[in-house]
Amino acid sequence: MSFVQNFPFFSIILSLLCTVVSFILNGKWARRLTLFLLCAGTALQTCTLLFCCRGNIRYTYMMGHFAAPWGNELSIGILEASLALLFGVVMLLSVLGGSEHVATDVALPKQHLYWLMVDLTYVSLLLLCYTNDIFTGYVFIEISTIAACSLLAAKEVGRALIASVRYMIFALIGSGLFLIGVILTYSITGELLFPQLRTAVTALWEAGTYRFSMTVAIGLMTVGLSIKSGLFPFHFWLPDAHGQATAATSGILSGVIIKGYIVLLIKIIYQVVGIDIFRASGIQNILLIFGVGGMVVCSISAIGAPRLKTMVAFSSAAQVGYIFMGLGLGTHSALLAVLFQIFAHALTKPMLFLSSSSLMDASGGRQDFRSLWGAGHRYPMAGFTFTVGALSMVGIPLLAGFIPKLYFALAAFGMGWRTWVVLLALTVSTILNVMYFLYTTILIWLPGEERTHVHERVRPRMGTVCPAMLLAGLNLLVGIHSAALAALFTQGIDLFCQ
Amino acid sequence: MRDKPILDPEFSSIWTLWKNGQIDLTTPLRSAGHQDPKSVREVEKYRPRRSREAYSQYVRRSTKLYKIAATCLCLIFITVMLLTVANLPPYGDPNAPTVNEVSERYLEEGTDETGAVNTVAGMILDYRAFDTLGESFVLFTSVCAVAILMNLSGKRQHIKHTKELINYADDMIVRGVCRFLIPVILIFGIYILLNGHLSPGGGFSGGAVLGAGLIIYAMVWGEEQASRIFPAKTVRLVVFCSLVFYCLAKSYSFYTGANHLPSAIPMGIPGHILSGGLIMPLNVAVGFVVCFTMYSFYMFFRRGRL
Amino acid sequence: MMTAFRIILLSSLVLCAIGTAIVKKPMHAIIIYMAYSVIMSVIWILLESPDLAITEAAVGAGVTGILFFLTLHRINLIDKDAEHDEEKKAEEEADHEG
Amino acid sequence: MTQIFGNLLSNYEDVVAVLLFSIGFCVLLFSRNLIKKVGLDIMDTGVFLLLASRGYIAGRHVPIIVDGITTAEYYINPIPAGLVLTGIVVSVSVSALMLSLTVRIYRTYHTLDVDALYMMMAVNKGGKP
Repeated sequence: MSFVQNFPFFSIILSLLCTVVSFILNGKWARRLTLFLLCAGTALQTCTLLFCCRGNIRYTYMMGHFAAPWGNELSIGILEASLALLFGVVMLLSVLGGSEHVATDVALPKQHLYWLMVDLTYVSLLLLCYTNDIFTGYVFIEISTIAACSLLAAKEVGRALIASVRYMIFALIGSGLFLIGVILTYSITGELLFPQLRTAVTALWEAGTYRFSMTVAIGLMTVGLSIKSGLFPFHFWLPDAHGQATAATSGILSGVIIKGYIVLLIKIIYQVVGIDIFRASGIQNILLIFGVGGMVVCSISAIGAPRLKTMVAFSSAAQVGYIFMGLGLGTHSALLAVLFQIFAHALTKPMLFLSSSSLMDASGGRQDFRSLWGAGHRYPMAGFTFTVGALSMVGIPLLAGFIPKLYFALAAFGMGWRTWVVLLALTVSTILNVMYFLYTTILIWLPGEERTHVHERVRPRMGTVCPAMLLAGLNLLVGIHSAALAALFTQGIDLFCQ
Repeated sequence: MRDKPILDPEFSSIWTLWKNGQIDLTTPLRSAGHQDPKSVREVEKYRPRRSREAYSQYVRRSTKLYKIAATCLCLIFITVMLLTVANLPPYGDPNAPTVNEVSERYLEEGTDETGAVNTVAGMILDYRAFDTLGESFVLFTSVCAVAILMNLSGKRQHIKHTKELINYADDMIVRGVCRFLIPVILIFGIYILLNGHLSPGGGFSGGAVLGAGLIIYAMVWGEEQASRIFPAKTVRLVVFCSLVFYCLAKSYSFYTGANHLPSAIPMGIPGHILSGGLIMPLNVAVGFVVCFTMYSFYMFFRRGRL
Repeated sequence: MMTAFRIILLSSLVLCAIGTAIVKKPMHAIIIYMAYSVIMSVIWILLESPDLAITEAAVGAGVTGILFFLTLHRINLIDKDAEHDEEKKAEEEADHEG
Repeated sequence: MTQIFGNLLSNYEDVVAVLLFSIGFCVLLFSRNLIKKVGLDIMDTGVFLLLASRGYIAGRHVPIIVDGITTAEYYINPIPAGLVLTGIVVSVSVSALMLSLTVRIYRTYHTLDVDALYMMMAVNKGGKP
């Protein structure tokens, strides 16, 4: 066993220890510790990813002295490592960019707890990527729910509190349903680890016994995770939760946390249930329909949104719709598109939230569209990053947001009625995206300072601007070098879906 | 037409503007240099988008719709779940799918492999120890979350709890009963904690019992007295040390397990109090965490700080 | 005999749950919920899981109940607090600024 | 149909668990009072009862090895008990968090009515952040 194979485990234990140490530090040092942890985690995930790529392997890591059906395990492969790497990088950049807002939004004696929650979010995301055990998945879902809720409530203004209550209720219903799904699966198979579950589920499905319970169990797990990730009919909590938080929290919530649940869902679909049984159970088509519905309905809500951050948050719900549409297609090329969508959205949304907060600062702390008029001239750097993000979300070539749209369209061909649904949804959703994102972009660059009450230019704050710029750079990089990334994902998918 | 502004400030939503054709991008080019003093004044004025009355009517209507939808949802859910239950293995069946090689090994070889007579303790602290580590961190997360929410900072510190209802410590019956009861509860908790690998119980149950004992103490003799015995610093330090010990001990056994190294921890003779390898120290650590978590919940809810 | 006992316990469990759901006053709902937890811990014993019985008795009936009571107590205190109007104003201002 | 009813009767413990979960679910959906979110705990205990009853085997004993009997046929399945233990602890943490949110909201808005809270949030939509 190579020493590098231990690295995911090291990053998990390191983040748990950092969490505990932050508990007795003050806010300043807790922030430094969080930044150190995220950097170290990124380095460790990079090594793991390189190791897996070089050897083209996917391995399981025993947590303890007992092998698969008896003890806990991690499963580590190219997809898992690259997603964990992405989450770490995005969290690092949004935390860096948002820390000035954290300093003003969170009360000083509680800042160390805020950073502690960021550490806990990171460890739960790592576990959601790496877990090979369905019950460990449940425990860390709960950790990420509690941590996300307190990141949101840490702003301590009334609206953030109401938003977090709403978030909490929906998230807890979601995890309750997920837990029932886990229990039903356990009671008809008797296993908790993914590979054993896969064998048992396949055998049961072929034998035809308990088929109804199996379908209900899969359905409950899917519904639970989709409530938590804000799929269309259950997205009511999402705009408020993402729109009310401080900038770093918004970036983390919509950039990575909802993706964490989606990653777990992907693992369940492909490694526990198996895509064939998932298709046969009929849940796939429902996911496709709700995904398409989300793309259209949430975009329309975004157009009607009265405030900038709410609009960006509704756009997150619409982008989650794309991901579920890809899962509803269920082919390998659709999974590739889903991965690209996760990457593109995770790299774009924190940038949009960071630059929205900066634009708000340049508009006297208000975020209605009237006040934002010409904000780009008052804060050119933020205006630039917002423009890049908006163009990427709309799907302009050369930027990351274009790639998943292309792959979704490619994946949709030859799927019968699904082809038309997907192509139509992509077209409609792109047009709607243009309607809100491009108009907002034009609005912030319009001349005519006489229309607002704020006239001074804002001195750019490097702490916020540089991370947003870095995210924009990464966005461009993904958009230009998508072929390399596609090769990596294809290699990973081949290992993942064996 | 010439003086028409690009954006009519009456509207805040771009959609309305776009719908009514009020976005005219050529205006700034044509009217460059012009200033419309009226629009500045209108911008200064803030107007809510919808009035409260109209909105409450809308809410009332959608509440009705929501109730109908929720009733349907509940009925469908109950029906589906009952059908599912009818399609499960029979209750109490010895041949159920859950009785497989996993539980067999836990029962038959658990005592030799983990050193614990209580199979449940052996399972949660050795076989599936990682879940339990996560579980302790759920408690830790939630106590930190409660600290964020309930800790009164700044001006809010001056909330007065003037009207305390009863001073329990003055009541002879309460005081007498508690003098007798609290030591019993604490000793019972410690017993459960230390015998977790031999008899029912363990870190979580014992910690919860101990925490309940501390809460009763704090209720009767007041928070000030309780926090004199357990100052905030001590509580924080104990939780910190227990969690660090838990993390390090478990990561040692995870690391040696994954790399197929022998573990240097002696198992002891099953059934003796000093047996079970790491299980007893881990139970104690978990017990401390749970106990002080419960106690801190109480203190935060009671007076907003530890 | 045992089955009958079991069924009595389970039906009272359901009754308690319904009671918690339909009772108007929060205080009554919490008291019924604590009874519910006690019944639950007896059921754990019948299901041969004494570990769970101890935990449920200490956590469900004890700590959770106390937390609910404390919440109600806090809410009453907030209502009674003479200064609350001023603080409300201050908080609302803070909310509008934030 | 008769078979379904027969199965339901024999799985009475699971039926009760499902009923408890549904009651909790209904409380969450219908009650407007934040304190009534005690439904959440009922929902959780329903789930735990389902899990524990799945692990129960009629006529077998507590999984604590006594008198050197190590045959698996003598004891019930220990796994559900361990999982439920985790679940109970998660449930109490979550309710503590919910309750502290409730207290904070009451301190700010002086109401526990969910609809009123959402309305307050929605009416103020507009310019201010």
